[in-house]
Amino acid sequence: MSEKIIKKNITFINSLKKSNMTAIGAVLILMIALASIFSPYFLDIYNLQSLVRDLAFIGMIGIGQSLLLLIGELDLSVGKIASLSGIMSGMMMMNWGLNPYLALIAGLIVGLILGYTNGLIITKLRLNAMVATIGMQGVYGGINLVLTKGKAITGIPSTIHFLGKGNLGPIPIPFVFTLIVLVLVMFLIKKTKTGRYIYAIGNNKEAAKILGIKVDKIRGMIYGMVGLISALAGILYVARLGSAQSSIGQNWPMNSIAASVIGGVALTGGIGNPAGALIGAAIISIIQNMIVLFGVNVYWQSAVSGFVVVIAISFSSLSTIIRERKQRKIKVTKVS
Amino acid sequence: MSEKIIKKNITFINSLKKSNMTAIGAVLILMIALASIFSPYFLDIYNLQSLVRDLAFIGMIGIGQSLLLLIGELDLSVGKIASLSGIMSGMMMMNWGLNPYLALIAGLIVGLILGYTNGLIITKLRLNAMVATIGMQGVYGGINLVLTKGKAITGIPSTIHFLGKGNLGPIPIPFVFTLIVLVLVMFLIKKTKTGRYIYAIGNNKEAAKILGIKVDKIRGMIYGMVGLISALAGILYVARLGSAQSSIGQNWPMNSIAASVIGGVALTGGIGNPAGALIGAAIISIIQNMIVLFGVNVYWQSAVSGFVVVIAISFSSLSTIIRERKQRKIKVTKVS
Amino acid sequence: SKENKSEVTESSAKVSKDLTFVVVPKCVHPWFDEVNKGAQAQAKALSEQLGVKVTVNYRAPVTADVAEQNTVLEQAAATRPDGIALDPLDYEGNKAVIEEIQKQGIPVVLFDASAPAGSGLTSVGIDFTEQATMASDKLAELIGEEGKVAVMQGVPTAPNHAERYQAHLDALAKYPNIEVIEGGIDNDSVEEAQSQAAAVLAANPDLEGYLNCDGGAAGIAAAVEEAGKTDQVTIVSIANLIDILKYVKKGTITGTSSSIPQLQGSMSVLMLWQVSIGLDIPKVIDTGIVYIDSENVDEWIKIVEN
Amino acid sequence: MKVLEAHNITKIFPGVIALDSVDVSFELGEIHCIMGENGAGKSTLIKCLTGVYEPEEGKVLIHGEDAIKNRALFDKIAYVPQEIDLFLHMSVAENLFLPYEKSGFKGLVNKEILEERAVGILEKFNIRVEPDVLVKDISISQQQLLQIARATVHEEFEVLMLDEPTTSLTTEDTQLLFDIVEQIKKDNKAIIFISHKLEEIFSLGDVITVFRNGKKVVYSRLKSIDIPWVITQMTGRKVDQTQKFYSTKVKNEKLLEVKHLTGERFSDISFDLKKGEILGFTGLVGAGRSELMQAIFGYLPVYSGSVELNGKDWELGNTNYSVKNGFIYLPEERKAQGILPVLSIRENISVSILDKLKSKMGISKTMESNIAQKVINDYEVKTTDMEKEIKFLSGGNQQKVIIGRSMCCNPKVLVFDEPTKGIDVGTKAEIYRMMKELAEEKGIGIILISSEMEEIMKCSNRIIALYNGRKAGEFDISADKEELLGSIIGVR
Ligand SMILES: Nc1ncnc2c1ncn2[C@@H]1O[C@H](COP(=O)(O)OP(=O)(O)OP(=O)(O)O)[C@@H](O)[C@H]1O
Ligand SMILES: Nc1ncnc2c1ncn2[C@@H]1O[C@H](COP(=O)(O)OP(=O)(O)OP(=O)(O)O)[C@@H](O)[C@H]1O
Ligand SMILES: O[C@@H]1[C@@H](O)[C@@H](O)CO[C@H]1O
Ligand SMILES: [Mg+2]
Ligand SMILES: [Mg+2]
Repeated sequence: MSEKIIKKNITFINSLKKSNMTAIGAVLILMIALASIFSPYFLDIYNLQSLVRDLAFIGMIGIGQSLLLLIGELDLSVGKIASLSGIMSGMMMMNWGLNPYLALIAGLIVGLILGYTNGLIITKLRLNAMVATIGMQGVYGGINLVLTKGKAITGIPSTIHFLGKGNLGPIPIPFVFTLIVLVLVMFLIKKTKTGRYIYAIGNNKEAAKILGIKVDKIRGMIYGMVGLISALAGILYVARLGSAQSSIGQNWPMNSIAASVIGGVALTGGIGNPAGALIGAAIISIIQNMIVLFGVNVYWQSAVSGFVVVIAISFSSLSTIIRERKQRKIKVTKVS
Repeated sequence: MSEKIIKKNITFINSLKKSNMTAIGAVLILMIALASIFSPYFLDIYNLQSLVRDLAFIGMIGIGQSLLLLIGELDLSVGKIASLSGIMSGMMMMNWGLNPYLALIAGLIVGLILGYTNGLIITKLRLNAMVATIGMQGVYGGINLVLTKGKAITGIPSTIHFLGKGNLGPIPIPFVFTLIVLVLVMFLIKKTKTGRYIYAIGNNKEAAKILGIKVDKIRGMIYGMVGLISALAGILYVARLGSAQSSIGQNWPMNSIAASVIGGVALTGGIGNPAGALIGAAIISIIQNMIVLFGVNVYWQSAVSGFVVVIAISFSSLSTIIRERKQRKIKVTKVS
Repeated sequence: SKENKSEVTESSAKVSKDLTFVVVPKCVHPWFDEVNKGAQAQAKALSEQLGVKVTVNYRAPVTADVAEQNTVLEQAAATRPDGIALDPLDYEGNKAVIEEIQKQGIPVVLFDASAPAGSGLTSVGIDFTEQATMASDKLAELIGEEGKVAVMQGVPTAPNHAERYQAHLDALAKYPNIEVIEGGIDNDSVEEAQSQAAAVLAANPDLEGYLNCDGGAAGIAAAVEEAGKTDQVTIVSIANLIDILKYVKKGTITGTSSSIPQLQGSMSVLMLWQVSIGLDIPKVIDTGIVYIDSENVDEWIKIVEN
Repeated sequence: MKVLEAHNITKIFPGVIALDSVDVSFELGEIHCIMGENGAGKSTLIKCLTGVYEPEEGKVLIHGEDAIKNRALFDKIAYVPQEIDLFLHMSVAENLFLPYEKSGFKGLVNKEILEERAVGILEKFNIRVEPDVLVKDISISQQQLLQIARATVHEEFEVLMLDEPTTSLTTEDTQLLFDIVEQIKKDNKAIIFISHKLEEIFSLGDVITVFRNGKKVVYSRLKSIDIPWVITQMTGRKVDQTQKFYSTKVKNEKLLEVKHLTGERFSDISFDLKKGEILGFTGLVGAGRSELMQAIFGYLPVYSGSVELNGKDWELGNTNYSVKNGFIYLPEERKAQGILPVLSIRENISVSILDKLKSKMGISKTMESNIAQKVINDYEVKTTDMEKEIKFLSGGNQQKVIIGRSMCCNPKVLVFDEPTKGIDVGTKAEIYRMMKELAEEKGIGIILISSEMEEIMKCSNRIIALYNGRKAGEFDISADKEELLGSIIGVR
């Protein structure tokens, strides 16, 4: 009986599935191609390295953020968590003279706690994630100011600078961490029960509850993880600058969300995967890099990058729309 | 038998139904009380006026934003629309020597167009509102920089300053506009077909389509309205400052969303109403005012206001949680 | 600082009532924290010499938004202070509110900004053009008046940053063998400075000098270090934020042309006090510019760090 | 022996006692049917027995132990909710086995193994899709079956609860389900079966409990009773099951004419509809009836072909145009396409007729309330008041509201897609009478999509059968059942 229909259906779906990923992959390739054609410096190893180093950070946060998007939530305080964690671990090194590595780990724990706090507030008080984290962004940013008055914490021991500045072979170390995070996260969501529960929650919270999935526990856990990942980005940035800055991470929340969506993660939950966020991050970073390489007038910068973001997220839906159009044509011609 | 329980129960529910509004109304009253008790300056007419003038703007944007939240979408570019509209109408006055009032109206039209552009992009290209407007925020902000290089447009004819600085009796004129906007918007959503359709769309887009509602047309229209309202806030600000500034409105997107949610509008669509956004805006402004009046250390400012936002949105859900607790108790006592 | 004290004693007219002044910066930013330090010190000094309680309230908008700054101004005025020192985000935008406040009989002085003609306001601060020109000339000298120089912009909506940018361009124009290129824009953020500078360095392998207009120079320094071009690229920066000073000490940043925020703070308060006791005050108080390099960096690190 | 007992359960919702001190118990190896009018409290009872709701009063005992105190006991219960409640963007296989433990998957999740194990189960339940297809892409009927399969894969369940499992199943699939249920019964498990279809109850059940207004009315062995008796117990009145409802005033005037229409999942369909006629559409799962109608209505794309209404060309792809011109479609998927969940019953009704409610001061609330009240009365919607959010109505009562709503905007053509899905016997007759009346009095052309052969044959003047998106036959009132059944499974 309806085998045929369904077969058609599957191939249809798969092609669609791919098209989103491929579409965006194509964009990435295209941009790289353009960049290398129009700027002799793009493929310059140093440029690539600093580019990759930049995208390592947006990418890392994006991967974290996409986990939250998968359950239909988000965290706008990731940037502040990153800087506060960085500042704290900086203080522990400089003011308490803690061993740098211990201090870094402490910084990670701080991030974990801040993120988990968000999770607790949101799940226990049943708050809307977006507005709650707008609030917490203020709180964490504030604590940061209270601690530092906005001053940078300088003199971070050079022993740990390599974590931010160094390369493993040609690959910038922060990006190595990003890849590690990606692998772990992908394993989590593809292979572990918790990971699949994340999708289940994102698809249908109520049904997930009825199945006995500990929805709130998992939600809280993810917020914690995102805090941890943000903190990792934060401390790596400290190592990169050799100083802890309270001002870092301002654009990370929006960029991480944009990156995820560009990479095909739906804000409605349950759709897409963190690898996409990394591609999205790459696209965003390349835009920014090209803008400067091409010597785009500084006043045009935000206009251009904003525009490209819109283009980028349009691709997947455009491919759908176009396909629909095509279909219609084909069918019509076939009949008439 | 359990009649008693039912009675209790019903009253509970009703109290809850209102509670979202009353709860938050209560918070407002409470804050006003606290402020007037602890600061001799709070009730000072001059302070009240500057406070009200201030909240007029967040309130106005909040009312607009809540319309989008009602259909389950949002616009993060409202701030940039406001400043760009202001800048453009400023340019028309100063550079083209257009009649100030005409220029203001032109500014409104600019806002309408920018907002509607968002709407078109989002509906036609089927984009996610949040990320699309993150992008457009960059675009509009960029255009703004390109036009002004960031410099303010000064020397706005004093004939129109009263629109921003003046008072009608004791009431700051911008707030008068906010009230007018509120009345119109409330009429729209409570009394007109379109208004009902807005709720229908927010509840269930598919069902709305099947009911024959022109979903995308209405969505586009609302984005246009929100653009218009933002522009109004923008040009009133020009009048208030006597100069058109590119930097205004940075916090308006987040504040307007926070205000709406504090006021009981759900980000998921279909729930709440714009009047709430105004209450929410009032709360936010009063927090900021108290911070200054009480001489809260500047470094604590953002921490405090962030914290209060979280508290504020907690109220409605808290009332629910408490109710459930109570219910359980009833049950237990009944059983034992 | 000594010379203020002497001034004070000269004009120690009898005042009995306690005094409260408000300092309103552009935003919460470490640079202004230095201003505040100076202001608080001056208040302390005055209290001691006058035997009345002189308090300085430091009220900052969270973001550098004229709207927000005006609100802070108005509401600070509502607390009926004896004077307000303001770093206007954009004088034209603040004008209205400033006038309202003055109408209420609250004296206002500006700092970190030049008072526009006709405003009748006293401004405590420096000439940003002079500050930037000093940086440019120093850089030119350091690179032997030839080579490629990048200039990074700050916050485009901050007039003083824009003024510095223009001044850099004008100053460098004097040197025919210096090629000026766009050095990106950092919006006073170290992070943005870092990634923008990195790309600029990549696009200009032959870059020799870097100038900037705000407090973000640490980002440029970090990028230069990452590029391993500390020997090739000479940085002369603006402002005396601690992370900048550390790079100066390290040598990545050769020198920084800095105003003296601490002095701006103390002079602002002093002026407000003089007005409060009915003295006339000069229209312009130039708090001077220092060029900080390996010579004097240590003492400045001391000043800023405590 | 008793495996599950409810003692004196009372569940209260704002203004409603959904369950009023109910005592009921369930035996292993027995199929226990539960019947009652829409809103009688059946689903609520199930939800209390599965731990989804906590009753205000009473105990739930599993093997004599209080399950509300020791919730782990609820694992002994497998539950198929009334509304389809799956994870749409996840694969069929995963939907089958989530959350894995209960279905015997330890450790990491392995896609291959999941899908391998799924194949057999999908076979058994006649769900003809690959295990890696996303659930959103399979038909409602398939989703329904999947939901049932899902409940049964949970190991060591002892009670299986089915809340109206057959509402979107075709006769064929229903039979299949019954065989499976019988099998489960043989494995000495208890089955609770809720349905509004009396034939099913009598062909499957051992015992029956009837509810009315949240109270338990009777308990009996099915052997010793008959259909009319049950109906009387449920409704308190008699309902003639044999009555026919087709229109007796079919005008010889073409109202709608569809020519060679092709779209997603249906192709080259031609038919016409006369004024005052009730035209039945029958077919199997995914036969394409809904798509066909949704396409004509303008909700789904049409690739080729044409449609005429009253001889005038009909604009396709524009639902607004359709509604404006009197073509109304009642969706099959009530939850996804029908209700506006958090709006009141009043607003859910008025939304389609706001033009009529215009007064100088905008929409007149009084007029609005009157119409809403009329619908509530006419269709016996069971609710405390018209301000109740519609999502709080029982499934059947939601359906009544939606039907009432579309009746309000006196249409030319009305498409009912599975209109009596989950409607109780009494109300069913009501709806049939309504359709007949509309056709005869107002000359409205009615298209009735139904998977219930009885319903189709009772109400249709003509019957069109679809098979795999193609027209497989056309019959008149005199058509006999066998012939019909033949054509819908594609044999001629
Ligand atoms: N969550 C809820 N909130 C408020 N009232 C509810 C809720 N759920 C059910 N009710 C009410 O409780 C009563 C019983 O509903 P229930 O769903 O159990 O009926 P049912 O017997 O399953 O009806 P149907 O045959 O239509 O499914 C109805 O009056 C309904 O309106
Ligand atoms: N084979 C299929 N693949 C994907 N989606 C389907 C398929 N069959 C049906 N659907 C979707 O499920 C909805 C309802 O399921 P249903 O079984 O009623 O399909 P249908 O085509 O309407 O068949 P019926 O003739 O029973 O209405 C349809 O409207 C369609 O959107
Ligand atoms: O260098 C500038 C200072 O002049 C002041 O404007 C504060 O911001 C810093 O970046
Ligand atoms: Mg039910
Ligand atoms: Mg169907």
